[in-house]
Formats: sequence, C-alpha cells, structure tokens
Amino acid sequence: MNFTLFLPELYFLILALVFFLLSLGRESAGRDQGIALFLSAVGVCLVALVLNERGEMFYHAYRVDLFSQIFKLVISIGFFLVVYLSRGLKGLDERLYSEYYMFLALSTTGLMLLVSSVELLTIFVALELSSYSLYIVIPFRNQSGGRVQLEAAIKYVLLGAAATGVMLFGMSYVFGVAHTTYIAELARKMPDLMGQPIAIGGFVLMLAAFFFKLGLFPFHFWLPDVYEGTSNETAAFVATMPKLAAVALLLRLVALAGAGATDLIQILAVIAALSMTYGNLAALVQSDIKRLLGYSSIAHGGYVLLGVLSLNDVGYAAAIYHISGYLLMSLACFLVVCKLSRAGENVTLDNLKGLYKRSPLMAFTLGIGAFALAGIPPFVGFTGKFFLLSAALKQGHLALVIIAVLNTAISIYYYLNMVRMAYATEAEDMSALPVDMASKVLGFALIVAIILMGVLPYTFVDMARTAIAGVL
Amino acid sequence: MEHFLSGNQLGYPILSILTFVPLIGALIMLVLRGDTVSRWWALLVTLTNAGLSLSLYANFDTSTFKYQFIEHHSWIPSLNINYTLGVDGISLLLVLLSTMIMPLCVLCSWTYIQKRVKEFMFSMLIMEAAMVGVFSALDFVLFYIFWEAMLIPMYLLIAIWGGPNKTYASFKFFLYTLAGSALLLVAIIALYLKTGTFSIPMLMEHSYPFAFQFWVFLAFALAFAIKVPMFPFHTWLPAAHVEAPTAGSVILASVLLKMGGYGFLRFCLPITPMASVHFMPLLLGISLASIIYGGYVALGQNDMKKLIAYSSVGHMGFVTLGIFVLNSQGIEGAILQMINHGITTGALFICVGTLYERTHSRMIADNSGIGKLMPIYITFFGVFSLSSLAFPGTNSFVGEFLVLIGAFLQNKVVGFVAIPGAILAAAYMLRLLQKIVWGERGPAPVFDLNAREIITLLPLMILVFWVGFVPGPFLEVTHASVARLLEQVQAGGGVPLGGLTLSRIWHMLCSLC
Amino acid sequence: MKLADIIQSLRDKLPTLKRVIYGVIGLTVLADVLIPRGHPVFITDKIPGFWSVWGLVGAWVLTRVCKGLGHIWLMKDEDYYDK
Amino acid sequence: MINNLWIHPGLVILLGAFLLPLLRGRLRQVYNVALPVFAFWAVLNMQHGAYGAFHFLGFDIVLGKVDKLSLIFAHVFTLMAIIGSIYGLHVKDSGHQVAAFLYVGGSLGVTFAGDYLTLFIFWEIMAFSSVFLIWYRKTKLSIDAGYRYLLVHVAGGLVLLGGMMLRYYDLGSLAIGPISPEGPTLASYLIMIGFCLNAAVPPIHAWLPDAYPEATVTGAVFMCAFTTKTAVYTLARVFPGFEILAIMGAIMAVYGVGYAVIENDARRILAYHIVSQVGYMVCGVGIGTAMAINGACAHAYAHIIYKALLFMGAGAVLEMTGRSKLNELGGLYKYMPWTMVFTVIGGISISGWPLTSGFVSKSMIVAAAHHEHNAFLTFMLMLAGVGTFLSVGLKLPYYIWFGKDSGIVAKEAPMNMQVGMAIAAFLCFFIGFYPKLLFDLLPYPNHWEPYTAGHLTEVLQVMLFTGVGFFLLLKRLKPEAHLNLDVDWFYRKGASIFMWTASNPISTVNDHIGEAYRTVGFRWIFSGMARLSSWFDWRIIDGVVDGTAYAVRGMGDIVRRLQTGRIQYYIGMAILILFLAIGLDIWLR
Amino acid sequence: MQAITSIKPLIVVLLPAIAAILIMFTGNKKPNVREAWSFIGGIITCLINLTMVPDILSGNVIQYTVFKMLPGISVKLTVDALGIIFAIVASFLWILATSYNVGYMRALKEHAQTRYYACFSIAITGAMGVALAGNVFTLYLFYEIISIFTYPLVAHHQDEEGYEGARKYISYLMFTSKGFLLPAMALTYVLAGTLDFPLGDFKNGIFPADADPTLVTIAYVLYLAGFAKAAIMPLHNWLPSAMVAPTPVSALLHAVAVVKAGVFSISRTMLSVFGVGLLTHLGLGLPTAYVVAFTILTASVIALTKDNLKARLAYSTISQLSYVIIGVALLTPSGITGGIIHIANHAFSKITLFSAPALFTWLRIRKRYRK
Repeated sequence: MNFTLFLPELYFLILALVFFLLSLGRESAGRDQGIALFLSAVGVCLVALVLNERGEMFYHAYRVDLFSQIFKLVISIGFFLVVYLSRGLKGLDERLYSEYYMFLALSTTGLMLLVSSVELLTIFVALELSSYSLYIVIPFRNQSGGRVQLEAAIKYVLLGAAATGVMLFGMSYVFGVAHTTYIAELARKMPDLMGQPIAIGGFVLMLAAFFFKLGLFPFHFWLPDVYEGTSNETAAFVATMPKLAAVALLLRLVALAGAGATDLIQILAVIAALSMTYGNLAALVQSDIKRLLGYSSIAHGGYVLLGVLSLNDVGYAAAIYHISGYLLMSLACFLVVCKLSRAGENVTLDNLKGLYKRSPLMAFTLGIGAFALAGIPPFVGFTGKFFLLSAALKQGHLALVIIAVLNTAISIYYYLNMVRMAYATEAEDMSALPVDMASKVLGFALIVAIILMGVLPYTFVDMARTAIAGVL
Repeated sequence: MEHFLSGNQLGYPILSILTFVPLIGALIMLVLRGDTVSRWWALLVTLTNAGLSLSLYANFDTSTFKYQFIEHHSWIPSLNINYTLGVDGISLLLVLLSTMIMPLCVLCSWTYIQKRVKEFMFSMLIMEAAMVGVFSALDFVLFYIFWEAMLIPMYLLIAIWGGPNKTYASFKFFLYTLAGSALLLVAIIALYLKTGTFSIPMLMEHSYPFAFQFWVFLAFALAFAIKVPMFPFHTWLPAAHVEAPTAGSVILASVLLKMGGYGFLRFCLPITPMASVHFMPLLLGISLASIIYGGYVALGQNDMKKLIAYSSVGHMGFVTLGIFVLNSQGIEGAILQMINHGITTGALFICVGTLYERTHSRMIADNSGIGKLMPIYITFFGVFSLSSLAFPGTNSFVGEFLVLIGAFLQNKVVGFVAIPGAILAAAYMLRLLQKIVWGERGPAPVFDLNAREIITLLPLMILVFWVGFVPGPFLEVTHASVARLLEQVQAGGGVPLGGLTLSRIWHMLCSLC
Repeated sequence: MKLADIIQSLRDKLPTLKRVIYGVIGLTVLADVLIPRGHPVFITDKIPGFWSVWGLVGAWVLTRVCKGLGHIWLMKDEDYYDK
Repeated sequence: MINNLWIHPGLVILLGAFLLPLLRGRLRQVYNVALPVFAFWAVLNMQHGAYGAFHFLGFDIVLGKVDKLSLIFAHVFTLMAIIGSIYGLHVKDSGHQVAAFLYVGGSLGVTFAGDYLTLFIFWEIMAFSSVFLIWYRKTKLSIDAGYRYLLVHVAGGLVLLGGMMLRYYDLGSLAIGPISPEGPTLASYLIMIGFCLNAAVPPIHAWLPDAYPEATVTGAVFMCAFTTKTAVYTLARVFPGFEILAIMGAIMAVYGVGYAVIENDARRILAYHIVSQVGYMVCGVGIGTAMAINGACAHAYAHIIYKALLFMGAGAVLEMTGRSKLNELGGLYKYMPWTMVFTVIGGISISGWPLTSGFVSKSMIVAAAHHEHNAFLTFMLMLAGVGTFLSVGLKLPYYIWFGKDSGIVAKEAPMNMQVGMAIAAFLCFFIGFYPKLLFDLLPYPNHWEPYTAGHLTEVLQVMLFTGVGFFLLLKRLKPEAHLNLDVDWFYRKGASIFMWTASNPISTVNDHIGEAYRTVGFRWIFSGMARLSSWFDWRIIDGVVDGTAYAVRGMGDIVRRLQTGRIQYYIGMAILILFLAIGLDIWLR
Repeated sequence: MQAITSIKPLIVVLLPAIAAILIMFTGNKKPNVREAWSFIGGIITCLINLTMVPDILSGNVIQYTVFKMLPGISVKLTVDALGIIFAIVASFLWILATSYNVGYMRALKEHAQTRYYACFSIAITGAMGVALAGNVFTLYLFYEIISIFTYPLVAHHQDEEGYEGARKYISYLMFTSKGFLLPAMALTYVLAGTLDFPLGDFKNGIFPADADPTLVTIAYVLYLAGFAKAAIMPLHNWLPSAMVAPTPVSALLHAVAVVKAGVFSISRTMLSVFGVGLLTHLGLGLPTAYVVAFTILTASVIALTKDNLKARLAYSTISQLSYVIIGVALLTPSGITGGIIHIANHAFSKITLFSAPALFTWLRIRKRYRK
C-alpha cells in the first residue's frame, strides 16, 4: 500500500485532529484562524504533489486516479479559499472556532474519500462522514435569539437523512440486480441491465443523495433555507464543497449506466430542466442574497447535469470545468457577502447599495461574479456553459439546450439586479466598507481566476478530459 | 484555408492591437487618479486607436475578397476554437467606424459626464475593445464572446449614467439582446457539431441540408433582428436610447445596431444561403414594416431622443432591406447605409446631448426656437437632419439610393413600398428641425456650441458630405467582398430575381407554421 | 344764343311749318307718279307711291312689333343683371 | 423694315403714343392733333405695293400691303383719328389718349397687314387698348362692361387664331387674300367668325351695345369708328361674295334698328345703329359685286364720319349733363343748339337724306342688291332705312332737345368738341354734295350715280312718310326706362353661372382637395397613423415584451411559494416527485 | 456637337452660394455691404452665363463633372441651350429681385434680413444647379436645395399663418420628391444603368430600346408627379399657400427660381431623360398635354374667383406653368421652343406682376409712416 496514495485524506484527517486538540485548549480566534489558513494552504500543496498518483486501495473499494485527484485538488483549493474567505468568521461564536475548523476539515476529508470511492458502501460511508460534519456545523451561528440556524440545520439533517435513505434503498436494488457493489463490476453489468425498470428505478434512487448534495430538483428544498439560515461562511462552504464531490460521484455513477440508458437520461434531463427553471424563476424575486445564490445554485446544478447526462467526455469535462468555475464564481459572491455583513447577519440586495463607492474592489468582484454566474463572456461561467451546451447538443438534447439558454436569459435579470444595486444606486450610508488587504487580494485573485479560466480554459479542460478517460 | 485568408500584409498584429490597446488603456485607467486625467487618457487612447486603425484602410487590398490582416492562433484546440482575426470589405468600414466614433464619444461626454468619470471612460474603452473584436473576429466563439461582452459596458453606461428611467431601460436592453443571442449560441454550437469548426470562413465553405439551414437561420435572424433592431423586436432601442447618456446613445446607434446588420451579412447569407433565399420574403417584409413603422412612430414622438431612436428603426430597416434584396447594389448600399447611419444618427445624438446639457430636457417643446440663439448649432443640426432624411448630396442619400436600386432590381413592388419610409423620414426630421429652429422659445437663454463641441461634430459633418459626394472610396473596399458574398449565396441557394411572388410568400409562411 | 333763338322762333311757327312739310310730302308723291324710274326689277318698282306706303307702314310695323316684343319679353328692370 | 421709305402710319401712331405722356399742356394738345395729321399725310402719299416684309420665327411677315381697299380704310381711319383727337383735346388724362392712339394704331396695323400673324397682333392690340377707353370712365358699370368687352374680344381673337393656325396648317402660308366662296373649310369659317365678332354680326354682336354706351365720351367716338370697320375691311378683303354674309348683313341691319327703336339710352341707340349700319356693309361684302364692295367701302367711310358725329353729339350731351338716357333728357335745344344741329346733321346723314354722305353710300349697297335682283336684301335694307330715320333721325334728337322739358340746365359743349363735330358735319355734307371724292377712293371703278330723280323721289318718300309715321306714333315711341334683353344675356347670365361654377364647385372643390390632402394626408396618414403607431408601439408591442418579462417574474413569485419552509412537505415532495418520475418513466416506456 | 470641359458651370453654380456665405458673414451690421453681395453675385453670375452663350450657339455643350459617385451617377454640370436659357433668366432676374428685395425689406423693416438674403442666394444656387444639371441626380440635388432653402423664406414672417403655409409648401415638395422622384430616379437607374443626360440630344433619352414600356411609363408619371414645383394639378395647392411669404419671395417662387425649376425639370426630364422619340413612341405626349390642359383651364377658372391679388397671381402661375409643359408635351420643335421660351416669358411677366402687390404694400406702409 502506497502511503502517498492516501496522503490527502490522511492530511485532512490530521488537520481535523489538530483542531480537535486545539479545541481542548484555550480558545483563541486568531491562532485558530492562522493555523487553519496555514494548514489548508499546505493541504493544497500536498494534494498538488500527489496529483499524479495512481492506484487502488482497500480491496479495490478505493481508487486514486487523475479524476479523483483533480477533484481532491479542487476540493482542497476550495477548502483553502473558504477558510481564507471566512477568516473573519463574523457569524460565529469565537469559542467555536476550533471546533468549526475541525468539522470542516472532517467534512472535507469525507468529500475527498467520496471522490475516490469506487464501491457503493464506501461511497455511503464517505458521504455520511462529510454530511455529519456539516450537520453539526450548520447551526453554528451567533444570531442572538434567532433559531433560524437550528431550523436550517434540522432541515438539512432530515432531508439529508431522507436522501441518504433513498440512496440506500436504491443501492439495495442495484445490488439486487447486479450482485455487486463495486463500481468496476457495475460498469460491466449495468449497461445490459438498464433495460429493466427495477434497475433504472434503483439507479435513480441511488443518485438521490447526490441530487441532494448538488441541490437538484426535487431535493433542492433545503438549499435556500439552509443558505439563509446558516452563517455566511458556512453557506460558502455548503454552497461549494459538497457540490464538487456530488458532481464527481454523479459522473462516476451515471457513467455506469452506459450510453444506451435513454430512460435514465430522460429522467436526468427532466430533472435538469426543472432544476434550472425552478432555480432561476424563484431567484427572480429574492431579496436575500444568500437565498438568491441558493436558488442560483439550484439552477447551476441543472446546468451541470447537462454535462453529466451527455454521457461523453466533452460533457463530463464540461461538468467538471463548470463546477470548478462555479466554485470560483460562487466564492466571489460569498466573499462580498461575508465582507458586507457587519456581524454575520444576512445580506440583502438593499445592502449592496452604493457598494461601488464603499468598496470598488468588492463591487467589482461581485459584478464579475454575477456576470460570470450569468454566463456572460469572457468569464468562466460562459465558457463552462458553452462547453455544457456543446456537449448536450452533441448528444442531440436540443430541447434541453434551448431550455438552458432561455434560462440563462431569465437568470440575467437577478444577477444584473445585483450588479445594478452595487453600481447604479446610492446608499444613505456611503462610508467606506472596511476590507482587509487579504480579502482584497482574494477578491483580486478571484477576478483574475474567473477571467483567466474563462479566456484560457485550455489546460483545465484538457486535464479534465484526460481524467474522465479513466471514468468512462 | 489559404484561399480565403490572405495573411497579414502589415507584419504586426494590427487587429489585436486595435482590440487590446483600449483594453490595456482601460486597465491603466484604473490606476489613474482624477476626472480630468481620465478624460484625457481616454481621449488619448481612443485617438491612438483611431490613428492606428487608419493603417487598416491604407493597406487594405480592395482587389480581393479574402480576409486580410489575418491573425491566427490556436486557442482551445480540443474544441477547435481559434483566435482568428481578420477583416474583409464588409467589416473593414465597421471597424473603422467603431474606432473613429470613439474619440468623438469621449469628447461629447467631456462635460456631460460629471460623476464617476473614470468608470465611465473605463466602460467606454472596454466597449471599444469589444466592438473592434466583434467586427474582426473570424472565429465564431471569439465573435460571440465579444458580442456578449459588449453588453456589460453598455449596460453600465445606461444603468449608471442614464436618465431617470435607467433601470428599466438598462434591464430591457440587456435582457432583450441577451435573450435574442441565446439561440445564436445554440446555432453556433449546432454548426460546430455539424462541421467541427468554429472558423467563420470555413463554415461558409460547407453546405448544409436545408432543414438545418432553416433552423440555424431562424436562430441567427432572431439574434440579429433584435440587435438591428427590426420591427417588432425594436422596443428595447427607444428605451435604451432615451435613457442612455449621449455617448451611450451614440455608440448604440453608431455601432451596436450595426452588429445586427453585420451579422446578417457575415453569417446568415453565406452560411445559410438556402434559408436566406427561402426567408427573403419574410425578411423583406419585416424590413419594409420596420421602415414604415419606424417612420410613423418617430413622427409621433415628442422626445428628441426617442424620435431619433425610432428613426434608427426605419433607417436600419433600409439596411436589412438592402441586405435581403440579395444583389450587389442592395448589399453595398446596406453596408454604406450602416456607416451612414453611424455617422448621422451618432451626430444627431451628440447634437441632442449638447442641447440637453443646456436645457436639461429632451422634449422638443422645451428645446424649440433656438434658431436665433444657436446659429452654429443649428447649422450642424440642420445638416445632420437633412442627412438623416437622405437629402441628396449627403451620405444617407447614396446609401438609401443604392438600397432602393437594389430593391427595384429585385422586385419593383418592394421598391415602391419602401418609398413611404423615405417620405416619413422627411416628415419627422423636418418636423423636428422646424420646431427646434423656429418654435416658440421660452426665456431661458442658451449658449452656442463651444470649440470642443464643434470639434466633436465637425468630423462627422465632413464625413456626411464626403460620403455624400464621393462615396467611391467607401464602396470600393466592399466590391470584392460583396461579389464574393453573392457568389456564395448564388452557389448555395440561388437568388431568385424578382422572385417575390405570392406563391413564394405563401410557401414560406407555410414552412414557418 | 342766336341759334337757340332761331329754333325757338321756328317752334313758335309750328303750324306753318307743318303746312310746308305737308306740301313737300304731297309734291314728293306727285313727283313719284310723274317721274319715270329706271328699269324695274321688282313689281314694287312699278307701283307709284309705293315707297310712301312703305315708309308709313314700315314705321308703324317697326314700332308696334319692337315695342310689343319689348313689352312682352325684352324689357327688364334696369338692375336686371345685378340681381 | 422700311423699304422705299414707306412710313407705316399705324406704327407711327403706336410709337408716337408713348411720347404723349411726356408732354404737357398746349404742347400735348398740338402733338395730339399733329400725330394723326402726320399719319393722314403719310396715307395720302402712299403708293400701292407690299412693304415691310421679313421673316420672323419662320413666318413671312408683311407689315404693309397697300392697295385701294386698304388705302380707303386707312384714309378714313386717319381722318377719323384727327377728328377724334380734336374732340378729345380737353381730356386731361394722357393714358386715355395713349389708349386711343394705340387703338387707332392697331386698326391701321390691321388695315395694312399682309399676313394673318401681323393682323392678329394688331387685332389684339386693338382689343386691349380699346378696353381702356371703356375703363377710363371709371364707373362700376363701365369696368364690368369693359371686362366683358375684353373677354368677348379675346374669345373672338382666339377663334381667329385657331382659324389662322388651321389655315397655316392646311396651306403653309399666312398670307391674307380673298377666300373663294366655293368649298370653304373650317379654317375659313373660324376666321370669318373671328372677323364677324368684331363686325358685331348677330348673334355675336352684343358686346357692342353692351360696351360702347359705357365707354368714355371720347372713347365711344373712337370706338364707334374703328373696331367694326376694321372688321368690315377684313371681311371685304377675305370674304367677298359669301352669301351668308349678305343674308346676315341684311338681318343685322334690321335687327339693329329694331333694338334702336325700343332703346332708351342715346348712345345705346347709336350703338345698335352701328350694328344696323355695319349690316349694310356686311351685306355689301356678301353680295360681293364690284358695286357692292364699293358700296360697303363707301358706306364704311361715310358711316365712320356720321356715326362719330352722332356719338360726339350724344357724348357732348352726356359730358355736359351727365345723362344719356332719353327719358331723363328733353328740352335741351335752348342750351345746346349747336350740338343739336350737328347731331341732327349726323342723324339725317345716317338716315340717308339726299345731299348727305349716307345718301350716297347707303344707296349704293341697296342698289347693288337691287341689281342682283335680290328682293330679300333690298327690302330688308329699305326697312332698316325706315327704322334708322325713325330712331336716330327723329327719336333721338326729338327726345333730347325737344320732347318733355326735363328741366336740365346745361352749357354748350366746349369748343374743341364743337370743332370736331363741325368738321364731321362738314364732311357729311361735303361727301353728300361732292361724292366723286369718295368714289375715287373706292377699290373698284365706280359707275353708279346717286343723284337720279327716281332715286331721289324714292328716298324722299320713304323718309317723309317715316317722319309722318313718327309723329303719328309719337306716344308709342316714348322712351322707357328699361333695359332690353339681347344675346349678351347668354354671356352675362352665363358669366354669372360660370362664376358661380368657378367659385362654388370648382374653387370649392379645389379648396376641399387641399383640405382633403390636409385631413387625409396630414391628419390621418401622418399624424393619425403616427399617433396610432406610437400607441401600438407603447401598448401592444412593448406591452407584449414587458408583459412577458413581468409574467416570467410572476412565475418566479409562484415558484417561490413552493418553498414553504415546512420540512415534512419538503421531504414528502422530494421523495414523491422522485418516485413519481421513476414510476412515470417506467410506466410510459 | 462638341463637349467642352470648362469650370464655368461650376463657378456659376457656386457663386450664389459664395454670395450667401459672404452675406452671412457680413450680417446685420453692414446692410449695404450685405446687399451689395447679392447684386455683385447676380451680376457676375449673369455675366458668366452670358459668356457661355457663344459656345452654346455654335452648337457645343459645356460640361464639368464635379464628383463621380457611382457608375452612371455623378454630380455633373452640363450647359446646353435649354439650360443656359433658364440660367440666364434666373440669374438676371436675381439682380432685379435683389433690388426689389432691398426696397421691400428695408421699407417694411423686416426681421432676419441676413437669413433672408442668404437663403435667397442659395435658392439661386439651386436654380443654377437645376438649369445646368448634367444628370438626373444633379438635377434632383439642386431641386431639393431649392426646396429646403426657400422654406425659411416662405415662413419668413414666423407667425402661425407663415408656418402653416410653409409647412404645406415643404410638405408638398418634399413628399412628392421623396415619394415620386426618388423611385423614378431609382427606376431610371435600374432600367438604364445611368442617370446622365445624353449630350444635346432631345431625340433619344437615356433608356435603352428594350426597356419595359410599362416601367418607363410608370417612371414618366412619377417624374411628372415628382416635380411638384411645376404645380400640375392636383399637386398645386402648395403654391397659393406659399403666398404667405413676403411678396419678393413670391416673386422668387413664381418668377425666378422655384416653379421655373419645376417646369424646367419636367421639360428636361421629358426631353433628356425620355427623349422625344421615346415619348412619341409610347404616346405619352398627348395624355400629358391633356393633364396640363386641364390644369391650365381649371387654374384659370379658380384664379377668377380669387379676390386676393396674390392668390389670383398664384393660380395664374399654376396655369401658365402648364403652358410650358403643354408646349414640350406636343413633342414638336415649335412646341418645345414655345414651351421653353415661355419659361422666360412668364418669368419676366410674373416678376413684373408681383411688383404690383409689393408696391401696394409699400404704399400702404409709407402712408402709415407719413401719418
């Protein structure tokens, strides 16, 4: 057993342990934050180091390949960014910082395990690991008198439990028809079995947990409520990290079905269309920015599903690309939300007023983020969407593609509204927004990343393509 | 590939320079401090770009239809997306128009824009980059990126520096045009999937089955029709024009609308020739409707900017009419008319803007009767108004006349139906002119144009007469490309001459339903 | 006013004047009977005193016919055309 | 233009007229008389031949065609111009005199014209100058009458022009010459109608009694001489021997006297007598024998003198009393005896009393008719003679100078008028006493002797018994203050109908068309459509566009409500939908 | 027949415009100098026109191409006998009209005199251009220049009535030229491929022999209707309405430039664009003659009903203009000659007639001042 194969997971486990140890001692916000930032940065480096590792572990239940490593890298970067972005942690009780980081690290560990799992039960375990951590983290919010974070947590827990239950139910069916829990085995057997209703049903039910994670219709209900209820920083994590892993698993699992699984694709197409439409329509009338981003992420889940259901390398690469881009765009928005929020409270559209004056860089970050989410070139959102649409159209999903582009047009309204609020309005309080240098650097880096990734997607897409060669 | 790309005769990447000079200028702008510095910097950058663009014209080879000043770099090889720039006779003038109009836009915003000057100039420079990019991109993805990217600065121009109803107008502008181009993206992808390339010249080389062309054409046409804008997709235009700041209106009128016409010429005709021929009656009908409808609505306006905005609908109707009569006179006239409309309508918006700076109203009634007070202004305004109504000897006449000739060559009925549009143009422009020059004047005194404003308008006036009397140099550059374009259409679909029979119209309508 | 006096005096001697004129008339008719005319063309050329009758009857006919016609038809008020 | 040193008297007078306004006082009076005298002298010294021939616009123009026929007319025209000028010396307004000279010059131009183009130009000059002689009276009646006069003449001129052009089209020549009565063409008839209008041949005569009485005092004197006689000249020149002319002439001779009998206005009586007398001439032209033409010319000559004399007399009365209506006059012998004497001379002269000019000339025409054995013409003309004496010889002087005393006190006419009248009166007698002078001027050698016993007794009988008749019918002939209908009714009523048509249907329609353009064009097609389109654009198109946007937003609001926040609902929905989707898919396949 | 290239026509056309510029720069400060420009311009223009006469009389044609625009379309000036007559008449009458203007405008102390004189001069430029136009486009160009620059003259009084009349004036002229002339021109170009008049040839127009007769006829009708300055019924209503202008402007309209430009353009079109041969062949002369004959009659009748002197003269003008066209429409040498000469005749007679109302006005004003 090559130790380096398991290095990222191990590292993040250790990271969690470090914070566990820290939580035992005297709480110190600055120390915790510093250590978290440092260790997460080291994590990114470590993951990058093992990017080219290949191998299998745990009796073939665990596979390290480029696909998983890329996801791990993105996840680690995401983790770093979330930690970086949430340095202020305005919404949290200072005493909980070390615990907070511990659970995040655990959840990340779970996500990393998840992307490498190639056996159904392993997947289940990894999923639970990542989820349970989050269940605990979500109600961490020091909103005096408010119970909204608890409500959010309960929703997340219950819906998560339901989704997991459904997944298990589905897995049992799959195991029932295929007599194996190994993905590699399943990949051999499933394409032939996809003609059977029971296999399809089981398969779709098995995907439910990832629908839940990705916030796809009909398991999207938690998303706006949880975003709204939890602290801004946690929301940033919830909005990005689990989705990366969910996409990875969706890709892995859907690939099992084989190219001939038209029924599965139909169901996925319906889900994609409904997700996009539902997310975008509901977002139109939101005023809470987190809620708005929540709905927006439902829609983006739908877009990503376009790539997933195209069942080809272009589509998969597009899905990976888009979800990675989504990480950047989404974090750009959450950065602004976090900075705008004075004491961890939720941010509404009205709070954006006069932002161009209060903090030009934050306004710019928000603007770029919003335009990117809207899919306006030359930002990453456009390029991702372009790839997704190409892939879907290549498979002949014309109607779905048209629904997607129309949704893009609809979605521009609320993104634009954010930009308008930030740029074209005046606030009563035009005092400068205190933004620390680090956040500025982050904002700037995100902008550059969004643009660069949009304009020069070449390397990333190629990498993603190579990665999925192993999956398909 | 060499047979339609002629390389770059300049030896340095002129088109990239034209695209990126404003972009870099914009980035440098971000570190500058102070309004005046921003203005001068923007002026410097735009003037530099305008100066640089002259070398395009100077070195353009009119004898060939091939794309010139080519730059070709691989961009996203996995999808065969390339960074290809190049101009031919169709796009050259539009590139020049874009670079030439920008310094004037900067100048006319000199005092008009008092708040957030830096951001304004930043947006303007970004806009210029996108505009040059749109007209010189030879790769469909690149084209689409520039096409959409232009919306952002334009949106900001309207939403930030716009009039009282700016939110509505800017949203409408953005949503409408974006919705229009959404299907364009689908069509682009569909073409790619059919051919495996995004290279526009190569896409023209392929022939596609009719059913495919049919849908691609419709997707194209919707996007371009909204951009042009053609009746009944025009309502974003008056809203945007009225609320936009002067420079915004000028850019909208001078360049943005041209993108629609350019799209028809560059994509619809050569890529989907059969469908173009098939839909010719529909497009001609809509063009005629635009001409007449735009004229009528313009006649009913009391807001100067709205009037000019609706007049754009009419004028651009002539452009699409010229394009879809599918003969060289019509298309050359359409190209020239695009340039003319850019010059004239841009100038008219500048005129309205200068007046607005003085009276703070765009209503005709509030601005009437300034003839005595502002003789220089009236001279300019009069010339541009006359140009707008296609007075002989001004630029618009040549374009309109060519389009009419094209229309008459294609079908006499079409030609005659277009005529009321010309009458209406005379009606609303003369009405405007009469009221502005001679109406009842309130007591508020206004001052005549200052040197800056004269400098802004003078080049446009010179162009009005230059194109009006010596259109040769402007038409010359288009000959080869237009001839080639027609060859492509002819080869692909065959242009029926005078083919606008009732049965054809019926057939077309049936296919639509 | 010499001429006027002459006329006045003539007017005063109207009966004498009348008698002289009757005499002249008589002489004229007589002369017509006596004096031979040139070659006759019409039958009237042979009737002596025909032209006397012609004069008298002609005057009468003209007067009656014209005045009659006038009264019946032709005569209108002087502002006829202005109405 | 002038060869053999030929002086065109017409041009002399025409051009000389323009000098007149520059002169003042006595000098002008001298010039006024000297100019026609010079012209008269020029006529007297004229040799036969064709003068002033040149090319103009491709036409052969002959300004002076001099022969016996033109000479006799030129002779009397210039002579008349002298008399008229003297009579009009007192007129202050030089424009009046200029008009008169232009008029005379025009008629002389016509007289010497060798081609139709020249003829037409002078013909129109006559019409346009003479109308000022009417307008200078400056009353509403005269201005109206002058206007009608001009219109009628322009109409006649156009008919003439039409005939001329047709003739030119047929023959390729505009030369004037006799037209053979055989096989006349439309062109000939048009020309004839044009001439006849000026000759006042019924039914196209009414302009004459309409206009002349409304002319100025002097103006009427000129007018009575030239227009009709020029026409007679042209008829004699072009249409000798047309029988239709003979018949028409005879009819018009009687027609004129008929109206003269019932007329009230002195000058209108004289005007109708012009119709009547010109009838003799037209009749003579129509008979067309040498004697008849001679008669016509001689009668024209004589007529000009005595009719001018009569107009001078009536004019003098008008000038001095301001009245010319017989029923308003009477008993003037006490105040204007010389005028009376001259007028009576004119009266007996027109009636054709022996020893007067009328006797000499009129009898010649009657005799010509007699020679031709034409009973109709002879008796018509004789009847006209009766009427003439009845109305002009007797009725006119009687009711002006005698009759019921009107109580008007007037002065004798001014000296220049009397001189003019005296010259004319002298000429009446002179020609009557010594007709040879006149006969020598005639175009054909004369073989006719007026003073034969038979003729004398014949005329005397008619005259004397007419006189008897007059006194017997004195009561019946009493002038009545009435207006007599004539064929001018057609165009006077016609004109008012025409003007009504012009101003009501045509002009109104014209205005309405303009208004219709305005209403339909501007209000409906432009403004209305513009407003409608704006409304349509704002409400319908924009409504649809914005409505779509709002509808989408509204849908968003509905979708938002699905997010109830109730956990049991969420879980239930999620699982239900998922299972439903799967079930549906399986069921559908 | 020889074509001489000379810049004289261009000078003739530009001189009034230069005069206009000088007038504008001189302005209200020095009225004497300002009005002198008009006189000087008129005299020089007239003289230069006269210097071209010998060449024309010897059967040559002077031409000058200013701008080449499109194949077959250029701004080109050509002087032939037809054109030079109108040019001389208009330039000569400009001198007269100026003296008339000076008297009138000064006596009435009219406002905006500089504008007045400048527009007047530019209208003359238009007239010169129309007279010397070498192709339909040039003709159209200057025809429109007249329309535009006489508009301020018609609306000179700037009161309700003035605006109304001027609006009607410009509407009729603009809408007909846009609505009829423009398609006619396009149609001509489409059928013939050129708009240049054949040099000194009235026999053959510019249409090729195989041109569709129906289309040629349509083009012909469009031309007739398009030159609404000729005031052929039913497009005559603008002329009486334009009478709201100051009387010298009416003189300009009626005698010097405007309506003459209309009939001249129609004559030019009939002779040079269509040619006598084609018109005879298509039998278009006689119907034209009937139409204008109707105009002659009706306008005369309407004139009778007008008591306003200027209105009456206006209708008289309408009637007289049609005489010109009827002459040309006869398509015979003498008819055409007569028609062309009538342009000059009517110009001189109408300017004389228009001095009457002006004189009346002037007398009335003077009387008022005396009091």
